[in-house]
Amino acid sequence: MRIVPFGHVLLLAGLLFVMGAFCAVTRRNLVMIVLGVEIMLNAAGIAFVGSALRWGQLEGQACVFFILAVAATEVAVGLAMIVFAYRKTGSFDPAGYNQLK
Amino acid sequence: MPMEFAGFPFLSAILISCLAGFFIILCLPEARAREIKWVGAVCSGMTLALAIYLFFAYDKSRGGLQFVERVQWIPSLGIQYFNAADGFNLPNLLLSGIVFFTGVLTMWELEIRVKEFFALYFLMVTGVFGLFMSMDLFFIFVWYDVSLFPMYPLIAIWGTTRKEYGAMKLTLYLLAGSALILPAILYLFVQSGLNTFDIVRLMQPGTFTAYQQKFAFILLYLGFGILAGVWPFHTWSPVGHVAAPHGVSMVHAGVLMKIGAFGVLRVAMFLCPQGWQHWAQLMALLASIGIIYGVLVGLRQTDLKYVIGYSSVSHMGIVGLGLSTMTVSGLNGAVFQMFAHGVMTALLFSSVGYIYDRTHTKAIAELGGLSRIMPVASGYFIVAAMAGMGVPGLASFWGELLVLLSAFETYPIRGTLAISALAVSALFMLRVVQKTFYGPANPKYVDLQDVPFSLGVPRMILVTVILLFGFFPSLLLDMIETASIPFINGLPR
Amino acid sequence: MTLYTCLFYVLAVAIVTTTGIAITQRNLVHAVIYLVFSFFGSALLFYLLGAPLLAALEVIVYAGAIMVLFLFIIMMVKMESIEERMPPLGQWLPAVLCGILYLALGAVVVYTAPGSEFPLQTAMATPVELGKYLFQRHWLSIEIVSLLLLVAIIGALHLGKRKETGGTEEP
Amino acid sequence: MAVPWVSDLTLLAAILATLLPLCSFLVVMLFTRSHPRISAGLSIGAMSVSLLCALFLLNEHWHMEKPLEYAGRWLVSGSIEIPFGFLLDPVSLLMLAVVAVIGFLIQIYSLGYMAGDPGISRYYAFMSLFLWAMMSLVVAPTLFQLYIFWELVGLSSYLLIGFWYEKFSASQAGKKAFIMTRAGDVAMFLGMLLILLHLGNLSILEIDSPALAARMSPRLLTLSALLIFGGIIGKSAQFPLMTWLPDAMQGPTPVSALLHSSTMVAAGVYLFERLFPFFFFSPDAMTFGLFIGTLSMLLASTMALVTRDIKEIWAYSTISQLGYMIMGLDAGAFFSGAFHLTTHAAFKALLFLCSGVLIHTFETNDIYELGRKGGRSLKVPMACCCIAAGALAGLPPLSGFFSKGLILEGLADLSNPVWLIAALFGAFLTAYYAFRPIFIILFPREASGEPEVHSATSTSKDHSAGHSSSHYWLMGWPLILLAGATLCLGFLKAPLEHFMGQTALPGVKGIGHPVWLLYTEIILAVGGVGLAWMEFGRRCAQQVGFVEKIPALHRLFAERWYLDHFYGWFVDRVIDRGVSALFTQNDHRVIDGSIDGISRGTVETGRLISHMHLGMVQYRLLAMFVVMVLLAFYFFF
Repeated sequence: MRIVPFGHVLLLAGLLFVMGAFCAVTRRNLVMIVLGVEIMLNAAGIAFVGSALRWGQLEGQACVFFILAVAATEVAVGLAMIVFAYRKTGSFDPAGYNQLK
Repeated sequence: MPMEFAGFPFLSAILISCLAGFFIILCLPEARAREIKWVGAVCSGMTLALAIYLFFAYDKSRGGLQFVERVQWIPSLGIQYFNAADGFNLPNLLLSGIVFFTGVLTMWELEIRVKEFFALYFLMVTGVFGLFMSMDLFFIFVWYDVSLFPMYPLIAIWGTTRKEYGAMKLTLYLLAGSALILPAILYLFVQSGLNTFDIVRLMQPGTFTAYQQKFAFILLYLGFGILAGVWPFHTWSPVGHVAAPHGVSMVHAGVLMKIGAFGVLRVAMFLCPQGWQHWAQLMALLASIGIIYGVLVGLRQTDLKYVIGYSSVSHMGIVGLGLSTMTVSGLNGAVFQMFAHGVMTALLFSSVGYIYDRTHTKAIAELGGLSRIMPVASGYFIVAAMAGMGVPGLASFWGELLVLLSAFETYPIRGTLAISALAVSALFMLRVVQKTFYGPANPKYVDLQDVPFSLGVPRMILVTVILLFGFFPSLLLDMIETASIPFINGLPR
Repeated sequence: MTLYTCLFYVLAVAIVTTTGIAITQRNLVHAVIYLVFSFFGSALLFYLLGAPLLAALEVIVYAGAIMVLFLFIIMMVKMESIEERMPPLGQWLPAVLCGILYLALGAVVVYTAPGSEFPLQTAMATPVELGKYLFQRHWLSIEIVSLLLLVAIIGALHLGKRKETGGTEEP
Repeated sequence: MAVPWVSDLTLLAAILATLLPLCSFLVVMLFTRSHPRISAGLSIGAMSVSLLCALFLLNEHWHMEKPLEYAGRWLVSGSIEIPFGFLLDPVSLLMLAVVAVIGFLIQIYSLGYMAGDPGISRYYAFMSLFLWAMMSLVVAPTLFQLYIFWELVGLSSYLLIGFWYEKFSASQAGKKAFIMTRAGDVAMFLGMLLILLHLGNLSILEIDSPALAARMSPRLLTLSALLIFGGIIGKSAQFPLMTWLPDAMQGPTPVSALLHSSTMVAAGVYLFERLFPFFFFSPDAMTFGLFIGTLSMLLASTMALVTRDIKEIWAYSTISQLGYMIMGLDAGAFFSGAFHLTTHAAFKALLFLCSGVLIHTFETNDIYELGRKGGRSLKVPMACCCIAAGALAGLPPLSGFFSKGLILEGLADLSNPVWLIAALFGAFLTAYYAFRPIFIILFPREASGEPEVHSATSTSKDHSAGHSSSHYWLMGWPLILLAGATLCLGFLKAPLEHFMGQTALPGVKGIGHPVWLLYTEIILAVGGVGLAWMEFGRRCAQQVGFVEKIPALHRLFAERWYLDHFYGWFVDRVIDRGVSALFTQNDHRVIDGSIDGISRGTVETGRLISHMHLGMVQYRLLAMFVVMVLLAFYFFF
């Protein structure tokens, strides 16, 4: 049974990726930045799953598995750092973090 | 290390006496200002004596490079310590010696931070001497920067009017120049394929194609030209001269600007003669604009040192015009004018320095009638101003004469333009002389002393040099000709 | 046009819509909730594309654990009440431009690439197969990832520790 | 370089004559500045030796077949060779003698005139410099050497005119003189280069030979002649560069005497004499010169009609007499110009020296006031002054009559009568303005409605009376000698003509002698003197000249035909506030502006970039994103 052409899956993944990137780049809130990163990771996952089906290889799905693990790690550490930074500066605005400057 | 020395290394001795002065001064304690000045005088006197010796010991009948000193330094990159004297750099070495020595004597009355001043001063002059005598591109670049970077603290610390601005402007301009020179030098190094920075080897005909020469020449011309005050890259020079302390202004206008012109000659013209021929029209245009522009802008200045600064722009334009003519006389005139202008400007700054130290002003409107109060100091200035107008009997007349003559031959219209600047330059110099030295004496300054004999020594030396070479130009011209005739004859047609 | 095709497009629209709403929401809690829906959509898409194990993991890890963690943090520091500044023009304009460029580029590449019209056929990799595959081929990576998770836990603990009190136990 | 030449007595004399003043200049400047007596003695001693040498040379070579030329190498640069040497021929020998005589007399005179001045050493030093420059100019064998000393003459006259530098007008006048002559020099320099390019050297004898005309096209020849004539215009104060000369009287009077008679302004005419054959080859340049000479002669005469300053009157008369010389030379009458130059040197020096005595005694320049204070009481100067004025007016049998007559004869030979008529009209005016001040001083009118300011005149009179008696005869003797010269020089016309004609100069015409011209000249001169007598001399005269009765004309003449206004406007508005201001603005705004703009741009860029380094994660993300997109483009295209 045919589903869709492979290109459409890639387009969907690309669109999601751009949305995630947009979110990460423009939102003035650390949580939203991490959220954007999550969206981007998810987009990558979709592309991988699509490719796995395209070539009938399990390799793609294996990659998604690892991506999930990394995403979980990243969120755990990232959110901990956000909390830490919040305690230091009292703000979630990334523009406020310029103590290194 | 393979070495080659033709007899006692006199050229290195000059550098060593400069550096020795530098280190001795560094070792002396700050409080012993008197000793520091004496060390300065002795070391600079030694360089002058060596320069005079070289000038007269040079065998004019043989010509070519003499007093060669060559040590391989980094063979893998073809860098060598290679000094030599020829008809082009000996006048400049002599000039540097004279200006250096008189500059030290002019700063005899300095009282603040004497040690640092003289240390930096010596460092700067080391670079100047090194550049004039070096025949290795790499060392030329190194010496160029050595002579430049002490300028910034020298002006910014001991300067006067808008000193930070002047120092910054000067340094940035000149570093921009060196940013043009370095790529050009590296370009030539790479393109030659000889793996050497040796000018003598690189200047063999056929080393570079015409295109390469054109490209490298314009970079080198602009890079060194900035230092030579080529219009329109001249604005650093009046500002810098005004801001600098007098001794530094002397070296700066007297010698440092010559480095630029000398660099154009030694590096750009020697290595890229075809590029030179290609760009000569442009050089002549810029130079003749600079000549007339300098005097016209100088006409409106109200600060004594600005006036001198703009006259330097004009006179260096004459040097540039001479370099662009591609004739023996033009080259002779250019080198002669380098020498004459150096001595003349040094005298101007030296006498202004004396006047400024007494009156604490450089504004022409506030001075006036100084001839009555200090006739000798005024006399020095007036002699230098006369030299600046190109009065016969004073050194710069010959330089101007030869340059204008050959410029008129090569570029009639631009030559005419430059010659007509003679009238304006008279107007401009006489105006300054009249407003500063003539008229009733300003009562504010009536009690000031004239130059005592001891302080007059440097100025007297300069006046003597101006008169000597004014009456006997052959002394210098015969020397220059040993280099210029083979150079012009060796040009590819 | 099969049922699967319809399903794919419906899911795609749902994912894009919810994600779009999520990234533009000013209220963080709402944003996270919308994103949970987006991830549910992704999970269904995974299932459609023949990865049931991953679909399950997506729901459990992404929609479940990660998003809940977000909610937890947001509520813990009472972030809903914080006013978020609008990003400056110099920030979002390049982002939009780049995004558009990137999409355009992607579209061009996808449509000019030779294999893009390749129709995907339905297939299914059972969890058992995937599990076997993972542990046969990628056992070392699994170990490394587990180590990474461990490090992350310790790191999060360390970061979350309050200096003055000597630290509280953080989940 | 003189060693092998010493045996030659002629050369030794020439070297001594030209070099001694230089030595005295250097010695005075360097060593004896603070000892005025020694300085004066040195300077006069050097000058007297020069004088002897010059006279010896003139005597030795009274009969010469061809010019003597000595040259040593001075400077060689490529193809350009500048020798240094001497050219001794009748033209230079005569001029050398004239310069030496007048210079010597004036130096003696200065002993009295400058007594008590604090700058007397400087004065004598500059005088020596001046005479050295002029004498070396006279004997120069090449145009190069001539140009060098030409410049030095300009320089030293600048120094001497501005000698009393505390007076603003003096320093201003010196500056003006230098710059106006420099403007002419620029033209001359160009002309010189033009010749050099075609001839290969600048030897005067070669320029004068017909060979040059063969090498240059007629147009170039005319162009270079005109350019060199520009130098003459500047130096000899011809139209339009004439206004510096009247101002130059701000210097001490002996300086003016020297300047007006035999050195500075004479240098211009001398150059013309020197290059006479060269000019002769280009008829257009000759006509142009004739025009300029006539114009200057007439303009200066009109200016002299109205001024009240005695030195200014003589200054204008110098311009007009120089105009005569140039007319004579341009008419092709070589000897007339040279002869008039010689006689003029004598009587003009005399005029100035006499006025110098008057000014020195009465401390005023105004002719009316001089008369009122008793100028007639100084018998010797007034008598000499009358003789000189008579020579100036061209009254027989004084020298001026003969030389001016020669010029008129030369002009009469021309086909166009306009020049002759103009010259005759000028002769009439000359006689009139020469005797106007004489009559005013001799026959003063008491309080003729002139509101004069008698400020501090009585005290200054006492002051001058204190030392005048001892110095009076020091000043008197040169006057008497010069008056004698003025009286007899006219009768030396024939021997001098023979002397000058010895070395054959091309282009000298045989001059006819129409008798009616002689009578016309005498009648006009006497008429001019008579008109002056009618208006100023006789008992019931108003002492108001005919020009002064026409206010507009008077104003025009008194303002020097507004030439100075034009120059003032030109220098002030066009050069200073026009071009110069424009360039200065360009320097500040455009060049500095763009440089500062670049630096400001750099700083601004740095600030912009520093935004990215705020430690703001999002900018880095953005940058990564952008780079990624660009990389994608790079890889796919």
